[in-house]
Amino acid sequence: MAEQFEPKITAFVCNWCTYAGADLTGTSRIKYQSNVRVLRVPCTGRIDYMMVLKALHKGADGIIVSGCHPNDCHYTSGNYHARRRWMVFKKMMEVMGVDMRRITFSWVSAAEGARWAQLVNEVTDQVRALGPYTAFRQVVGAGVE
Amino acid sequence: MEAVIRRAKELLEKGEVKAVLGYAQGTGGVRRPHFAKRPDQVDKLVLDATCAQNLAVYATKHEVKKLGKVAIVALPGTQRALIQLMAERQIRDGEVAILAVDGAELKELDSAQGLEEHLALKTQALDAKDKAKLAELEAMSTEARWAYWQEELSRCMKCYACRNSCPMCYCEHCTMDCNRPQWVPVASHALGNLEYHMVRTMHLAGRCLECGDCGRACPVGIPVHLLTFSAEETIHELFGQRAGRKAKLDYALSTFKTDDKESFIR
Amino acid sequence: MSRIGVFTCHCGENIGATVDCAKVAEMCRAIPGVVHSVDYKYMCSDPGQRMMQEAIREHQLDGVVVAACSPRMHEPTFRRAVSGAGINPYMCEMANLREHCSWVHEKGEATTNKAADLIRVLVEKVKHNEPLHPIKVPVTRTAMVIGGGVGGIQVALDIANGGHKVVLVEKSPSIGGHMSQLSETFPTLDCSQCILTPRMVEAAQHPNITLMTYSEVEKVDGFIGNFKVTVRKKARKLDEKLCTGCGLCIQKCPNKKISDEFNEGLGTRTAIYVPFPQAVPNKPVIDMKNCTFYKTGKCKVCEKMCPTGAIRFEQEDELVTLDIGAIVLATGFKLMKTDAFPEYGYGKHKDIIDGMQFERLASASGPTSGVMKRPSDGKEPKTVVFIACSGSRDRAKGVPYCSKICCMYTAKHAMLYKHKVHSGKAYVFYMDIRAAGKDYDEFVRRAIEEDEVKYIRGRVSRIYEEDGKLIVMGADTLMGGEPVVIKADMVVLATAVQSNDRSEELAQTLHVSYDSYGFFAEAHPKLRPVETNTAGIFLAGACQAPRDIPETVAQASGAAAKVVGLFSNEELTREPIVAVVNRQAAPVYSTCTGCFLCQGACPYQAIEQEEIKARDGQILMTLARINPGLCQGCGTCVATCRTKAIDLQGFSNEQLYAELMTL
Amino acid sequence: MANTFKLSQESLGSLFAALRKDGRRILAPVAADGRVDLKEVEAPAQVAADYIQSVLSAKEVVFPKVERLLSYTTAPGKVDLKDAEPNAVPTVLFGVRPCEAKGFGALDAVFNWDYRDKFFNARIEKLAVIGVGCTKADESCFCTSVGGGPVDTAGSDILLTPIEGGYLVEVCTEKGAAIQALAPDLFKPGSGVDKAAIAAKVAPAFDQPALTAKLPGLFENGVWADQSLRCIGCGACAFVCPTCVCFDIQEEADPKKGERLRCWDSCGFHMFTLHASGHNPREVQGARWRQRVYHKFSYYPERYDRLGCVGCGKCTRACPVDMNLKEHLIEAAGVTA
Repeated sequence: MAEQFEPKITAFVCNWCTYAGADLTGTSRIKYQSNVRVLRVPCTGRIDYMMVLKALHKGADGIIVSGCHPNDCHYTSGNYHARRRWMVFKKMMEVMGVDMRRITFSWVSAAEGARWAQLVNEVTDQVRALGPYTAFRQVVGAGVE
Repeated sequence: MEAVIRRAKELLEKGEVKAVLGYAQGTGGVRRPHFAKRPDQVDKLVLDATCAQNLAVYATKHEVKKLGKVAIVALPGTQRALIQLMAERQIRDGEVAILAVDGAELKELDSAQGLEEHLALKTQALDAKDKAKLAELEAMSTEARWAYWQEELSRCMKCYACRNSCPMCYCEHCTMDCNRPQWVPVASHALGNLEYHMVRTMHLAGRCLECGDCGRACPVGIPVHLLTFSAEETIHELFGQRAGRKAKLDYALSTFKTDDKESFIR
Repeated sequence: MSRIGVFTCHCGENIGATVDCAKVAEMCRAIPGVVHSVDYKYMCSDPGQRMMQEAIREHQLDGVVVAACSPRMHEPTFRRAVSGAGINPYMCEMANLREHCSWVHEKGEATTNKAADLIRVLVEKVKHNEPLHPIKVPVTRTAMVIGGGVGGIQVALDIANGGHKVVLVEKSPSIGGHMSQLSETFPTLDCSQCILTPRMVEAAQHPNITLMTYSEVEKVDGFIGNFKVTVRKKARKLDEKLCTGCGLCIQKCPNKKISDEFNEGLGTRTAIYVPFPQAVPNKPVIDMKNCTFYKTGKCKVCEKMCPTGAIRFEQEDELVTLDIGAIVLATGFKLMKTDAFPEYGYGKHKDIIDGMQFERLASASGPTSGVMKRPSDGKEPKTVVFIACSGSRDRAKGVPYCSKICCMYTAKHAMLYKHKVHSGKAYVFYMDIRAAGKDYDEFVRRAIEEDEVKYIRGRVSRIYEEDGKLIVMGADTLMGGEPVVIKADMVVLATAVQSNDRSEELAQTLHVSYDSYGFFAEAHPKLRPVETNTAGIFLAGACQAPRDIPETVAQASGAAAKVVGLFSNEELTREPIVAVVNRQAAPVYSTCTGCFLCQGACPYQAIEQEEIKARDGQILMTLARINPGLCQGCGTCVATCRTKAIDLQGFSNEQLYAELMTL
Repeated sequence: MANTFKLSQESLGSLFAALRKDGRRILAPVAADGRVDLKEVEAPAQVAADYIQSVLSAKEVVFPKVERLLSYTTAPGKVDLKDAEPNAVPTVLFGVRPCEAKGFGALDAVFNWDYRDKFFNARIEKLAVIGVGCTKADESCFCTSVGGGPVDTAGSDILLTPIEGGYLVEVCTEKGAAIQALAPDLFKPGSGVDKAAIAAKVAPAFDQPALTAKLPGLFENGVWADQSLRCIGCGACAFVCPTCVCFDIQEEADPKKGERLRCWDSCGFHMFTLHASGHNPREVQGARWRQRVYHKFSYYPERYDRLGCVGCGKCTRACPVDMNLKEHLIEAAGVTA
């Protein structure tokens, strides 16, 4: 039997909601798949779309971007700014032909430990089903003689 | 046309401006930007349907700023660029004299306020050809779009003609030149080209004047303007804002509404 | 080359049972730049911390990654520990092997590999960490309270009693606010003036409080601990030092027919006036709009009458700039006017009044000396209809929110009316009775049961005049929507509580946020209800949302406590996780283009303009600068900046890029 | 060593087949989307029939826009360094213009000046150029002012000049002779063609030796700032130029591996000479424009005893703001110092 494809998932989360939510997942001992690697930033407002592009550059098959629910931002409005940015970024990526099934945006609060586990599992399963993101991987290294 | 020449001469003769920037006959029938610094250089000015370049790109150039006050023959795209540059504090209100040309109409404007009022009367629509191409892209599958842009961008050599021709790409240190860290690779390989155009698009989303100069400038014919057009249209659809309209900064990506509508965030 | 130490914690069984910590430590030894890597049972224990400190000294480490629990748990612990060994606390990062790995994954190679990955990422981050130092901001220990109502007075007194100077700014000639207009207060029915006036006097006489009445805030610069506030002292046309408040000028002023604001237009006043007898300060002002002298150039009766020669017709507004450390906004509210109701006659019926007008009618110091007389003909109203939720909870009126105080004051009004006109009939139309509060519901019950106020659950669709009566067309929804028609002598609308006039303008002056109704926004709806998101500016009372007196006073004391807390040190110490705009040597200066697109993205108005000048003083360029006193470190500006001119300390571009390149 | 033959249009296909059979790829100008680009072709029919110039020059064949010089991987305690080996494919460049063919000489001057560049040489050794002379020119062309001509053989291994029913063939080099040897039967004897009559008429525009001689005296002249006022400082001119050879070395790395790349660069970019201190010796576009002209017309002759410009006019055609090099050189030549 061929070995199961294990996708590489990179997550960008804000410190105050989703990171804390993921902490709660741990404290609640809720299990989820171990493919995800979490990068902590203070706020979704800090998440530069370049970070998402670099994750793809480094071979991520799936990406999670997550922060505080609207109105819950620790910094009052960082997530609102982030939301606008994502709306435009998503459209740009679609126009470029990037497979947006590989990038999941979500709100996970500090109280939603179970939701974090569920999110990671859903994204991991979905991306595993999609297979490796070869289209993007092929770009890396191409065009060099 | 005659009115522009007459006024340009007058402005130079009276010493109200140091130069008049307009268009002149160039190689093989193309139109080129032309700086008339003396009244006798005004006669070279040409104004017809083939004039297209966005002359606002010069308004932020050190070399041009050094000349002193310049009058700019401003087609609609140039007008929008000038007001946006004022909103983004790259030129001062009144720093340039604006010879606004809309079809046969000439209007002289010298304040941001006047320009804003003038622009408020104008509508703005994408060229039918560009609109059709955008629709065609939209109708493609994700894979086909990806393949399309990969093919187009394979010709890109990062000469930055698209960037440097854009009046809004005035940054002296473009993010492409920022190397601590080097987010976007300098090399013009597939990844470097892809990321460059993604970043360029994002940087112009909400700031693109839809003049199309980037696409015109590309020596290898990549329709890069479609990317920024699409981003700008997205901004307009989602947030109702448009670049190049207001004298006061109205940048869609540094404001928000608590009820901004999206359907993809889980 | 970095010298980094990695300390992997077993956390007893918590990590150790799932992750092969020894193997992780060994894997980490292979990371370039890691010169020391060990695992230990409990890294946070005293011996654990000591071991770390010894290792730092022995191996001359310049960076540390502690692979243990969540940084939200023990980051302060380990940062303190490394600083104890002589390296900057911000050179320590934590990899979360417990909450994000061992507790959520099954034991196995994948989990151990993930643990090593998490560490690798942070090792690369630490390589780009820079020593950071807490930001110290000096604090001017003088507070300014804007608004001299009961909230503002309470804030001022609490801060002043805490030993700090306070400047209390009030736009009208006297402090006291709306509370001084009230007759009696719910739910105790004690006299409003009787409880407020002593507080007003106390504020005026307090050695730590400076009153600035008839004054408005014009401009605010600076930031927490260091505001520069410019106040416009409007000209009273009077030398306050000379005026003794004898009142002769007022008595003799020939112009007596001016509608009286304090009495909500139900009485009259003179052109030179004090708003009410108990005004603090008890010094008149000349109302230039109505003064005969200013209109015709002749009169000056007051000047002739004044025994101390205090009148100053030539006096002009004065601008005073003050150094202030903290600001409390207590600017209160206004009521929607009766003319906002077409269905009730656009305010053209004199006997349809609002709640505040009723207060003045009921007040012993009011225009009728507390005798119930209706405004149109001075007759005693036999039937009075009170309409709650006039405008409130009504999207059509632009007020979807509940005004909160009307249920209570309407019950009070009905009760006061019944106490004054025993034979009278009082009807209350209401939507819901919201009487949550100590003794509140009992109060409403008393109105219904003891004072026989007739409560009708329903709306009034129309009021019109017929034969000297106001015909109130309503419906009783508890009776299946049956029409109710009442012939009333007077109607009192409990109109909506709204943000004060020009509150948006003031918010913009102070750079605080406000909601779509003009109420000032708190920094966090639950956890920071008296702070704004501009550091050093606080809120009290109904300028934030509709509030009653006890809530206002409680919030005022809360805000005062925040100010006193802020003033408890000469310097403010803040975490250095703030954004900075890069600066370079001339002629480059910065990659900042001065477009200021970042300004709108900052939730804290921390982005300022800085002029870069040549030696001869010529301005070369205007660039962004982040005020470290205001920045809270969210990094939204960083992601907005096109030229990467802004970076966030502790989460810098270099750090995040290095982390990403490790993946 | 020019030996003259004739080649019929029909036999060109056979020549292509012979070249391909010999394991060579054929790159030729191909017209598509209103542009002419160099692409790999199999048959003459694919080759753009009637064109003046391709947008890009052929230099990419020997000097790619991004080229790996070395790569490395890191392991605990060591770095494993690997020199890159150029993937040089035997190539025939068919149909390029004589000006472009001449451009390779200018590249060679730099890449084999004081150091033999491994990458360039590996590629050019496997390259043969079959140029096709010009019968048409446009306003941007000025080959005759810089020592070339529309049917000049310099730089071509074989030069074809279009004649009725085929081409006049001039086999100029041993590489050319080797190609001829692949299908000797196709090359019919022929001579007596008046090339000048067929060639495009490109009137000399300025006196280049005189210009070169006076440039040192014009360094501080205002003409450069004036001409470049409309220059927007992009790199289009340099990147399409057959002789522009400037490159930047970039390192792309992560903690585990990295590589060193050579990328095209342009003296028109303001970053090109920006020092780490912030000082920029070519602070203004005028200085950068001057550098471009001087490099080609003053420094090249001084250092390599040849020009750094072949008069192809590609830069003029590619320029978004119509910086016409010929026009500017005429102006400079006319300036009194």
